[in-house]
Amino acid sequence: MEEMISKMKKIAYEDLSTKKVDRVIGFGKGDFIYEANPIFISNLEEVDLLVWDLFCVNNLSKYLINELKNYQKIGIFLKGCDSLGFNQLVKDNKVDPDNVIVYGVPCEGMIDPNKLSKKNLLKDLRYLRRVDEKLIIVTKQGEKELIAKDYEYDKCLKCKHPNPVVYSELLESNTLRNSILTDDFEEVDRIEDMNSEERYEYWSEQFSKCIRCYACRNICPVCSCDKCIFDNLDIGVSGKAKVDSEDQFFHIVRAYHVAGRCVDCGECSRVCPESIAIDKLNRKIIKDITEIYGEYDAGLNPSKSSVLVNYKLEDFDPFETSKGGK
Amino acid sequence: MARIGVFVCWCGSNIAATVDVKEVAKEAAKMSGVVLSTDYQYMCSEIGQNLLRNAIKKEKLDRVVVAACSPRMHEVTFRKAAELAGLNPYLVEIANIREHCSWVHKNKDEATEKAIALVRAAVAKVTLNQELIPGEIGIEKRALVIGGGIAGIQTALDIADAGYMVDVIEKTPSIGGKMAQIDKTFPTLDCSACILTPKMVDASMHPNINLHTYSEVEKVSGYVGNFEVTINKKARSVIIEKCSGCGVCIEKCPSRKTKSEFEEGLVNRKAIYTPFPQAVPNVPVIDREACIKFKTGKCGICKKVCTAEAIDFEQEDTKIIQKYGAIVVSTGYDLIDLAKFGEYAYGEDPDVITSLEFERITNAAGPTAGKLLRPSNNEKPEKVVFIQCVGSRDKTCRGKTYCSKICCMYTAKHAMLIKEKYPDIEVHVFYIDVRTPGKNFDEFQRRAVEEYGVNYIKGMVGKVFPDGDKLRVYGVDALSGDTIEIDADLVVLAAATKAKEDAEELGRKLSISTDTNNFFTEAHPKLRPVETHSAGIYLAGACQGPKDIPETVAQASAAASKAIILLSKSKLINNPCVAKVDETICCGCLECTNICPYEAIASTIIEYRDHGKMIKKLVSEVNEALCQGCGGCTVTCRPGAIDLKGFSNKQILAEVDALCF
Amino acid sequence: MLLESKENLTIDKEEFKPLIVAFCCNWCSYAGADLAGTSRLNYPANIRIIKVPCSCRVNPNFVLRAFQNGADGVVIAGCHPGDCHYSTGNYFARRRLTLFTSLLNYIGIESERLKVDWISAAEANKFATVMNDVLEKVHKLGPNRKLRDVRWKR
Amino acid sequence: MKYSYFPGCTLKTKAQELEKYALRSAEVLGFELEEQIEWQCCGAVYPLATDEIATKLSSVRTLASAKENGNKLVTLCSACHHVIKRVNEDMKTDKSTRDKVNNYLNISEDYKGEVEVLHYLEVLRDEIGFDELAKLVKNPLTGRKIGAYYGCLLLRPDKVMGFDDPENPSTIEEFIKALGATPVKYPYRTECCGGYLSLDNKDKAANMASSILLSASKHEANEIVTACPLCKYNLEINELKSKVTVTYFTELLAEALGVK
Amino acid sequence: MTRVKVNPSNRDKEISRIIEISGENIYSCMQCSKCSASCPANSEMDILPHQVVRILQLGNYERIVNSQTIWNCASCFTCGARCPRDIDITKIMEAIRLTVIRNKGESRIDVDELPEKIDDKMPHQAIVSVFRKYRK
Repeated sequence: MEEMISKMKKIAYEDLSTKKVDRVIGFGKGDFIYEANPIFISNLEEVDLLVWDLFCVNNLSKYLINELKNYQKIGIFLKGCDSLGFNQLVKDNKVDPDNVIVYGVPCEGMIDPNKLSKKNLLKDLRYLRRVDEKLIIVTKQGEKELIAKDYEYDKCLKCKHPNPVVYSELLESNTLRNSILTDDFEEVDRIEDMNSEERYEYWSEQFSKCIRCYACRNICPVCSCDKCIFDNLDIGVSGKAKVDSEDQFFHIVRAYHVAGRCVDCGECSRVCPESIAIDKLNRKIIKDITEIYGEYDAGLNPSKSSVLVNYKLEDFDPFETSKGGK
Repeated sequence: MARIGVFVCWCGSNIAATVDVKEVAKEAAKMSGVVLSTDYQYMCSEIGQNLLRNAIKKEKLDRVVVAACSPRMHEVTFRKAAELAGLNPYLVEIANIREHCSWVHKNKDEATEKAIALVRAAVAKVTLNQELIPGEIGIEKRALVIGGGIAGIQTALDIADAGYMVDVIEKTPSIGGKMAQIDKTFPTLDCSACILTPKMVDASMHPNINLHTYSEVEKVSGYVGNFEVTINKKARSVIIEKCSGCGVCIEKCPSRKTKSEFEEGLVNRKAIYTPFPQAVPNVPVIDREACIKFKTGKCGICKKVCTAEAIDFEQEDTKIIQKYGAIVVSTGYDLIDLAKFGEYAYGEDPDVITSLEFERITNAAGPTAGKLLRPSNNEKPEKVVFIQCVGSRDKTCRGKTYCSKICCMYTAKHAMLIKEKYPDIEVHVFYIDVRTPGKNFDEFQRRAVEEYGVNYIKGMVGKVFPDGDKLRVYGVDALSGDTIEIDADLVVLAAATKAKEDAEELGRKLSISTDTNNFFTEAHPKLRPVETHSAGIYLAGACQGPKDIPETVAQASAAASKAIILLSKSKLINNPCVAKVDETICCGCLECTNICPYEAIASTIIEYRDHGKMIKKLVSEVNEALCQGCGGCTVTCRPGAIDLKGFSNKQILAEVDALCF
Repeated sequence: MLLESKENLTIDKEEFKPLIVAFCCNWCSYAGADLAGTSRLNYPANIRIIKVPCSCRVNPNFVLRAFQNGADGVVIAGCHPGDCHYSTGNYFARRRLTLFTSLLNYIGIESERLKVDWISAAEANKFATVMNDVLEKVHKLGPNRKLRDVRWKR
Repeated sequence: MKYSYFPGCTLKTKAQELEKYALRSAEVLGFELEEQIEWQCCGAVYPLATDEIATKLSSVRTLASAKENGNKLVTLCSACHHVIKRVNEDMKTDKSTRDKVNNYLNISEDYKGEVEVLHYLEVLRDEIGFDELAKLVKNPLTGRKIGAYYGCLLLRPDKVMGFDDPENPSTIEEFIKALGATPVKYPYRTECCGGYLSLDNKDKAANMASSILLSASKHEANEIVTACPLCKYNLEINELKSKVTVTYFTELLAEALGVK
Repeated sequence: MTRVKVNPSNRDKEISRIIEISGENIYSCMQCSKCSASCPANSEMDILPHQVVRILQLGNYERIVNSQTIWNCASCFTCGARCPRDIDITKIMEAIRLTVIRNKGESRIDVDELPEKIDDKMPHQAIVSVFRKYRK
């Protein structure tokens, strides 16, 4: 970890001082030890603020949209999942890859402070380090060895791309973690197994928690419209009233808008202040796509068109009840 | 506030018997924006239309709803009437209370209630309608024909005779296509060359026809009336204008190892060659892959012997960019590769040949000068076996599911040609079904059996065993159940026809679709058989599906007349219900460009001022001339920036709301 | 009190007249509906048709709006795949709606309430059959309360 | 290179040469055939009925144990190869068979057709290479005219077996060429020898076998090689009528490699 | 010669059983008879393979099960390999055999018969095959 930090600082310092970039986006430490926040660096002296630890879960890619309005060339630290988002931003013409230097950071999985908190490990946390499958945690009470997997974010447990899929420079060429090859979609299956009443009840409860803060949308690297349909009352599609049907409308349409484009980074659920299971909607669509149209590959190739703007003559047809026409 | 007039039609008793039209008119009057609501027996009649026109003028109506029959019947009628009264025709909406209401429901109360709902939806929609003005496009008075076989030649001649310029693109060095290879044509057995070559000459001499042989379509852009096509003229290495066609270069060329495409590989040709003696243009071409000069730098004999100084080794591919109003695709077909049919020993034994090879062997201008000889030993065969349906009607990956259509007839023709020249040769034909619909076709095939003594056996051959200098053919007569074994000397396989390998690629360039077998898809299988879904692009011949010569020629003339109809117009009127981009909302993701079947959406960069700063922004842009108004783009657009005029998001939502009232 | 409300419910169910909003493409399904009319085929009056140029014009928003505002079922009908007037529109619609219907089902909307089918201009019988079928199934399910906007009157 | 190896019953009894020479040659060629522990008879014929499960179990056990060892599975006998390869395909592509079999077998990890099933000839062709094989030949069989006999089970159905062009194969001819002999292509090399018909309908099987031998001898082959014990049997009992001898391909291989 | 009664009701019973066991669509067949022409055992068959399929299409199950054809099929897969309609006729033959031998007491071969039919060179494989093909 320390090694990585010094690599990060070195490359940021070099590129800023040689004017290769005029801005660096990376992680800095927050108020608490379990917080890592995005930081934006133009001055060489700020380079020292860069950190890398087990809480750098934030997907920084979307900050590029705004930063590129004011800076010519930006260096950015991206993990595997972030790099998928980056590719989508490129695909949606939101980011010109020529103006970005991606420092690829292989990731070994991030730790969910909530999971630590549940085990009462958060309060006195002093230091956290990962050694392969083990988590070394130092609290006031002393050092303790835990199983890392028990404390990782759910999304990290299913990580398919621990290494960045696109980068200008890779800070560490070793893969730190094996990727999961086949997704089991077990949490989606569990909802599918319910009957429709139970499903509706489940989702109604989820959606009714929504306070329409739009954090899920704002963090999402594929929700990159200049003017979101939900911010455009003039268009007459949706209102802002706090009623169940509006909340349901918002969540269904949000999920549909990222269908085939969602990179499954899980940020939407992570940032949701009401802990709505937003990713279970996204992952349902990903599951369907995987089963019907083959391997899901959003974010892997910015030049390949996504599932919904593509078709095959022989696509599965769930609707055909009788042959007709030709 | 809108001033909407609602007119409820009785359609005699067609509507009025099931729908209480008075009640509908009464309810409509209460709807928001409606200033006039009335009913009449026959709105489409002269009197009804006058009623509408007068009301528009008198009541200063700015929008009209007619509750009547299906818009597919009389929308045009009422729009015209409104236009005559000075109202933009797109401010008229139809509520379909006949086909969708009075004719399908029995209960009067329910039908009336539904009619009111349908009128409410139409009123809600028309409130949001806007004046639409169709655009006009000019037409380039020139046609392009892709493919110079009999289909292309016929099309070009017809269009040229109508007085329009035509360019023909042919991939090979000569026009003529498959028909030039054929010996005789069924069902009349007249010589193919005798009827084709005069047409080839006509095409080359016609003042309105330009031939681009040894050329291919590289790129197509534009739209109906205004296509822009880039043609790649491959380097011929012979200057057409200088060549006198004397043929000395060919005679002296030392390279003789390349199989002749025209002779179906039965003999070799030189590196500099004309495909066949009657080729048009009668100018040789150098096959650079085979030419010694191009491979080693040494040789150049052709150049030395050419007194016309027509040989040019330095010639390069040239690009021609030309505008066309109409395009006819006539790229023809091929036979499938028989490598997968190992049981028939094609490729393994030289005496197993395809039907097209047989055409060459029996052709007086062919490699054997028309004598029927076995390729293995140049001897006359005693027994010839024809196998039909090799790869046709075949559901496996080896073949094609369709019937190739021409094989039954040409096999009967082949059998007869043998019997006529050599009555002593035994001829057997294995078939699954004999299919001979067509004028004088069945009579023709029966003649082969009844007069010429050709032995037709129902059943496919299981295997052809090469056995010494014989071919042992194992079959079964499906009718009698007898197993059959024939010691044949020559086996002719009627290989299935297939679409050209590059059909899909060409289809993509032209934005026309191909079916599962890669044949081009016609706009409607019955009523628009020579049109494609892309306006201004037509189909002729076997590129659309297997066809014989008479059908091909008929379709070629049909395609020509469609092209002529288009070219004869002075301008085209656009459908104004096209997509439109709100640049302030468009986020430039360009997903919409991916799904447009007409490539009507492109990207552009706009500049605008924001807080005193000029900002560049990538957005989508619709070419209204290309857009056909399907609206598919509107759904890909997440922020709702692209919308469809006449069927806008707001209009449809208003209809939904009104129906749920 | 309890008994009374129960009674009300049963009466409700008997009088339940489902509302079905059908989006039909102009070239095939709308024409198929016209032909059903010309052929005097019967289907219930609770089916209300909205004409769209192509099945690919149907935005999922429209479907959601219909459910919000009181539809008990929604039908989307287009040309058979391969027969689209615009060549490829229904292929895109097929993908979109495959995912969207599945998503709605996942949210808990009974799959019988959103029916997608391909109906050609010649298939008047199929049109009537599909409509009758949808209505029957929706009737069996009862009034739709899911996704409903409480502020809307119906 | 190490492979899991399934011998099959016949190779332990009537067709011992087929195995013996294969194992000896493998040693020379530098690969190891590790005989599976506790293998069971494959059943000799692939169960063609869609509703048969029990008759596929032994093949799946074999496959699952190869998967456990992390090896490709090699077979020698055409029949075993045919059965195991087709069952493997079922396990890969047919969900209902897969679920039923896995349910029944109750093995620790579901078997889903992961193992690659190779015939010994395929090992020679694809893993070692005939060019490489030719280099290792000590006693080239120069001058000998040998016909390949493929039979049915290696080739058909092509969709599953994927061994070679089912109508016009060339693998064994190339094999013969690699050993220095002259391959003889004769038309009947892919025809059926009569198979199990020889038990109940000896005359028919004799007929079918004789046509093959006649065809080979007409094309001047002196020997025929095969990979199937039943083919060998059927051809051999009719051998007398023609002058063609029938051997296993492995015997030929061992001879050329100098380990016979 | 008696007139054959086309019996479509058989489609509901034996014929659909055969379709089910074989997993093949017999109605795909268009009687090209390539299977029969390819069959190396056709000389021993009183009803040729393509006729078997045709007779199944007509629903005449009785005629099929009483024929020698199904017992002379060597399962060599040649028919299926060449069928242009992608029908695996071998599977149909097997299915017909199974409809017979799955019935109790309908085994085609008896264990007691074996010794006289086996010679000492005959491989195991042949015996196992026959057991699988001729009895259950």
